[in-house]
Amino acid sequence: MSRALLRSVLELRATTRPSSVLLPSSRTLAAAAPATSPAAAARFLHQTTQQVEPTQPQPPPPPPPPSASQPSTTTIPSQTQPPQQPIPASVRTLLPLLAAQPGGHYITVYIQGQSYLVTEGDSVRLPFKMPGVAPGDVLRLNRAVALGSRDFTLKGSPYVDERLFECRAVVTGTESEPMRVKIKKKQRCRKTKHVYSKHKYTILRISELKVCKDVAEVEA
Amino acid sequence: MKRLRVDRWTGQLLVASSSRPATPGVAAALRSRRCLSTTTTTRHQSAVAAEAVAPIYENAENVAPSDLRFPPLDKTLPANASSLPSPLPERALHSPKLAALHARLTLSPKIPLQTLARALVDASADPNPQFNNSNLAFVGQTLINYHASEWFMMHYPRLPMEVLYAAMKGLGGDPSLNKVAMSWGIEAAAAPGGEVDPGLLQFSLESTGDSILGFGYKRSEVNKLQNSKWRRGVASRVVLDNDFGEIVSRNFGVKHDGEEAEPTEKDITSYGNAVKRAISQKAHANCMRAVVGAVYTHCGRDAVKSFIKAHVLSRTIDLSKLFEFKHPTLELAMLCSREEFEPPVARLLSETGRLSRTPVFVVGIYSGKDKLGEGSGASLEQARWKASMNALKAWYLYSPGEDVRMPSDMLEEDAKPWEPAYIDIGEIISR
Amino acid sequence: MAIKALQTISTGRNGVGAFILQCKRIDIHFCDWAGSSKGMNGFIKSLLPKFAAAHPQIEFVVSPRPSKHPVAIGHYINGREKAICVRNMEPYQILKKLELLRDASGEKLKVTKPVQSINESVRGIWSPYHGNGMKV
Amino acid sequence: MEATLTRPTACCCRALTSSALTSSSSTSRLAALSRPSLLSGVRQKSTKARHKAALNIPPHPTFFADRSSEDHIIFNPPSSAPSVFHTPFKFLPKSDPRRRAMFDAHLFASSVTTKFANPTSSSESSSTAPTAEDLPKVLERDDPMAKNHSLTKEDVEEMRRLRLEDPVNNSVKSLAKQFGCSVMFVMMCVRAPAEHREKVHVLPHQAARERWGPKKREAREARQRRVEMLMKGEL
Repeated sequence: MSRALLRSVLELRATTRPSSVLLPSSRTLAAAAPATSPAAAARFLHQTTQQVEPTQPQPPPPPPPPSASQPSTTTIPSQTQPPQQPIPASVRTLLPLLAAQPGGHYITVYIQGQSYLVTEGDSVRLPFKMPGVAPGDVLRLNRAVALGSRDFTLKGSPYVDERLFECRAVVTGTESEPMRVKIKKKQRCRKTKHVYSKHKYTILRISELKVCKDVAEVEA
Repeated sequence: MKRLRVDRWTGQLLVASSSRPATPGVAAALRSRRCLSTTTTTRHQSAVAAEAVAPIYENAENVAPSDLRFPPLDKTLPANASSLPSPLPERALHSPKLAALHARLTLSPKIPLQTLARALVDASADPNPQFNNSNLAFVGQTLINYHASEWFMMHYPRLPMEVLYAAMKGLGGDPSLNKVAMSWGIEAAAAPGGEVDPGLLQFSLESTGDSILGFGYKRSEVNKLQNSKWRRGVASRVVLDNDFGEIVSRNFGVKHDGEEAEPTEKDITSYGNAVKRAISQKAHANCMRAVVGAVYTHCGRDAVKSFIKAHVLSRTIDLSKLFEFKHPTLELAMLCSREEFEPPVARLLSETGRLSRTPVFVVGIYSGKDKLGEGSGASLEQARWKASMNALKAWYLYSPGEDVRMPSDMLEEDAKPWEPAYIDIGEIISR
Repeated sequence: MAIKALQTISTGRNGVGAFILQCKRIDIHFCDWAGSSKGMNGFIKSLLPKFAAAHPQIEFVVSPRPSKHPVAIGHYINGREKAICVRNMEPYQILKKLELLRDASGEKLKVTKPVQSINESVRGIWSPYHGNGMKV
Repeated sequence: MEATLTRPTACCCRALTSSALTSSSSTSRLAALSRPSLLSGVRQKSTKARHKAALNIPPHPTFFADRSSEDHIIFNPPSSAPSVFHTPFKFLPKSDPRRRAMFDAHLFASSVTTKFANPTSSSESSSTAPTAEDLPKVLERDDPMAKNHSLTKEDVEEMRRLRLEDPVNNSVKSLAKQFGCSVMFVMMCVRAPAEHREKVHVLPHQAARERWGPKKREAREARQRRVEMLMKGEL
C-alpha cells in the first residue's frame, strides 16, 4: 500500500513551494576534511597548546563581534569537491516534505568509520582522542548515511549528498575512562603482571542540524 | 510587551551622575538613593576606566618579616575597603576571576570589567542603585522576556495564555536563569562587603534589597487573593501581574506565586532553607539579567539578540508537558463546534487483554473522516480522555515551522518585506 | 478556565547555542625547597605564562605549598575538582597534565554510551498497536 | 502465502499416535524419543527442542531496497504512537504553507497509523485498510432522548414544581421519561430539596464510607490520584 502512496506523490505535479528560507549560503564555512576540525590544518598533529590565532583577514566581520558559539573558526581552502551530481527527482519532490515535518530530524553521521545516530543537541563520545582539536572548536560533519524525520528517510548511496544538510558539532572536551587493570598471569606461576590502561576519548556536542528546505536553490 | 524606549535611558544607567534618577518609567519609583557617607574615598561609577583615586594603602614598612616572604595576594586592597558595601570599581581591573568570567562568555572587549563587576553586585548587598545591578538587571529582564515571548508567540501561536506564562517562566524565569548563571561558573561570596573579590556574586541572605524588578502593579487585594479562594482571572493577570503572570508584591520578601513564605524561627538560622535558596536563586538570576543588560548597553541590539539566542532560547523546554486539563472531551467538542468541524467521535482502534488485569485500549478521536488524536489507556474512559487531550494538544501546539520569521528580524538592514504571521483567535473558554 | 499550566524548568546543553569551557580555575602549588618540585618551578617560569595567556577563561592561582609535593588542582563549573600530583615531572609533562585538566569536564569518570540524548525519539517508541504488523 | 505470525496451531491432544513422530525430521526424532515429555510426540513452542524453522522470518522488505546508485527518499511511517507536535491536516490553519501547497491529506494523516489510514487515501489502498466508519464507537451514549430540545418554559416550570413537591415519586429518571429529555437536562433544571438530598444521598453515602476498610479507602484515593495524574499528562 505504501508503494501506491509514494507513486501518487511522485505524480503530484502541483508546485510544492512551501515558504522557503534561503539556506544561509552566505556562510562560507568550507566543507572540512572529513571529521577533522577546520582549524586542524593550521596546527601540526602533535601541537598540544591551543593557539588562539587571529582569524585570517576575512571580509570585515559585522559589528556585533561576540559570536558565542564559534570562538575559533578559521576557513581553510577546501579540497576538491566531489563532482556535483544532479539531485535525483525523488529527493527533489520529497525533501521539502521531510524538512517540513515537525518533531525534529535525525541523522546517521559517519565519523572515522563509525556511524552515530544523532539528533540536534546530542552528545557523542568518540572511541578515540581526536588530535589537534581543543574544546570549543566547531566541526562540520559532512558524511551521513541516512537523514530522516518521522515518516521520511533519505538514504544515501553510500553517503547522502552534502549539500542537502548542515550538521555541525562542537568539541566539548576530552574524557577518559575509569582505570582498567589487565592482570596477566600464567597457571602455576605466582608472578602476576598488572597492566593499567586509561584511554582518552573526545566528546562532541551536535550543535546544529539543518535540512535544506529548497532543493532548487541548493543547485543554483 | 508594554512599549519602552529602552535605548534612550540605558545610556544614563552607566554614567550614573547623581543629578538624574537612574531609571524613570519604572512603575514604582526606586527608593530615594541615600548618598554614601563620604569616607575618605569617594566612589563614582563611570563606564570609562575609573581615574585614579588614591585610596590609602597600608604602608609596607610596619609589615612583619614573615609577611614579606608571602606578600598579600591582593595588594590593591585599601585599608578602609571593608567599610564600603561593595568593592571599588577600580579593583575590577585586577580581579582574575572577573577577567576569566569575561573571557568565558566571550564578551566583546567593548564591555569593560567595571560593568561586569557591577553586574555581580546585587541590590541586597549594596542598596545604592549607582553601584548595584538592579538597573542593568531591569534592562536585561525586559530584553529576555521580549525575545522569549516573541519566540513563543511566533513558533506556537495557539498556546493558551496560562501555558505561555508557564513556558516564559520555564525559559526566562528565576529558576532557569539561576541555572544559566551557575553554568557560567559564577560563584557567590559568603557575605557582601568592600573587601570581597569583584569576581564573586555578592548578595546578602539576611537583608533583602527592595529592588523592584519587572512590570506589573501592586494589587490592593493581594492578601485576600492569597488567603481566601478569590479567583484571579487570566485577563487580570495580563494587565496587573508581572511578565510571568505572578502577583507583584511591594515588600520584596520571597514570594512563590502568592503564598507568603514566612520563615519560621528555626528556618532563619539554619543555612540552606527554602527562603535562602530562593534569595540565592533570585540573586543569580538578576546577575545573569544584568550581564544581558550590560551586553545591550555596550554592544547594541543585534549583539544582545544573538547573546540571548545563544544562552537562553537555545535551552529546551517540553511544551507538551505544560498542559493540565479538566474536561478534555467537553473542550474538544466545543473546539470542533467553534471551528465548524464534525462533532468528535471516539472510535476503538486496537485493544488487547480486555478481560485481563492489564487491558490496553487504543482509542482514536475522529471528526468526520479525519483523525484528530489518539490515546491509549487501561480503560475505555481513560483512553478516550487521553485521546481528546492529545487532540487538544495537537491543536494548541500547532507550529508554522522552526524557521518562522520574527518581528525582530525586521530590524536588520536587508530584511525582506514582512509577511503577515498567523495569529490565533484564542483558546477555548469552557466551564 | 479549563486549561491550567504546570511549571517546569528548561534545560541547557553546553555547546548548543553557546559553548562554555568547563574548567574555570587551576590551582598550581609548588615548593621552593622540595626537589620533586623542580620541574614545576621550571614550568611556572617558562611555560605557564604562555599557557595562561592562551586560556583567558581559566583563572590560574599559583601559590607555594612548602615541603609538599607539587600539585595542580582543576576546579570545574559543576563544583567538582581534579587534583594531579606532578612530583618529579618535567615542565612539558606538566603542560600535558594541565591540558588534561583543561579538556576535562569535571564529571566523575564512568563508561557511558557513545550517544547520549535527552530529545524525544523522532520516529516514536515502537508499539504493537500501531502499524501494519509484519507480514511473514 | 502470507501467514500472520501466530502460534503454530499444533494440536496438543494426547491421543496423537507415535506416527506424528515419524513425520518430523530424523534429528529431532531422536531427541524427541529420548525425552519422556514428548511422548505425545507433539512439537510445540513450549517444548525445548522446538523446530528452528518456525523462527526463520525473512528480513524486512526495506533491507532489499534496490541499491540504486543515487540517494532516494523512502516513505516508511513508523509503527508507533503519533506525537502531539504532528498537527492533523484538519487543524492546519488556512494560511499554513503546508495546506496551501496542496499536500495530499493522507500524507500527514499517515504519520499516524497507515493501518487505519484516512479513507481519503488513494482508492486502491482503501480496499484493505478499514475506513473510520467501520471502527466501533467507544462509550457512545446514544441516548435517543438526549437531543430532544422541544421542551418549553412551561414544561420546565412544571418539572420543577413536580420535583420539589414530591422528590421521591418524581425521581429524575421518571421525570426524564415523562418529559422526553435526558437525565442530565432534568438535573440541570431542578435540584431536589436539601433534606431529600440529605436523606437519600449524603447520609447513606457517608455511612458506606465508614464501613470501608483501609485497603478499600486507599484504593479509592489511588484511583482519584490516577485520574489527576492522567489529567496532568503524567500517566
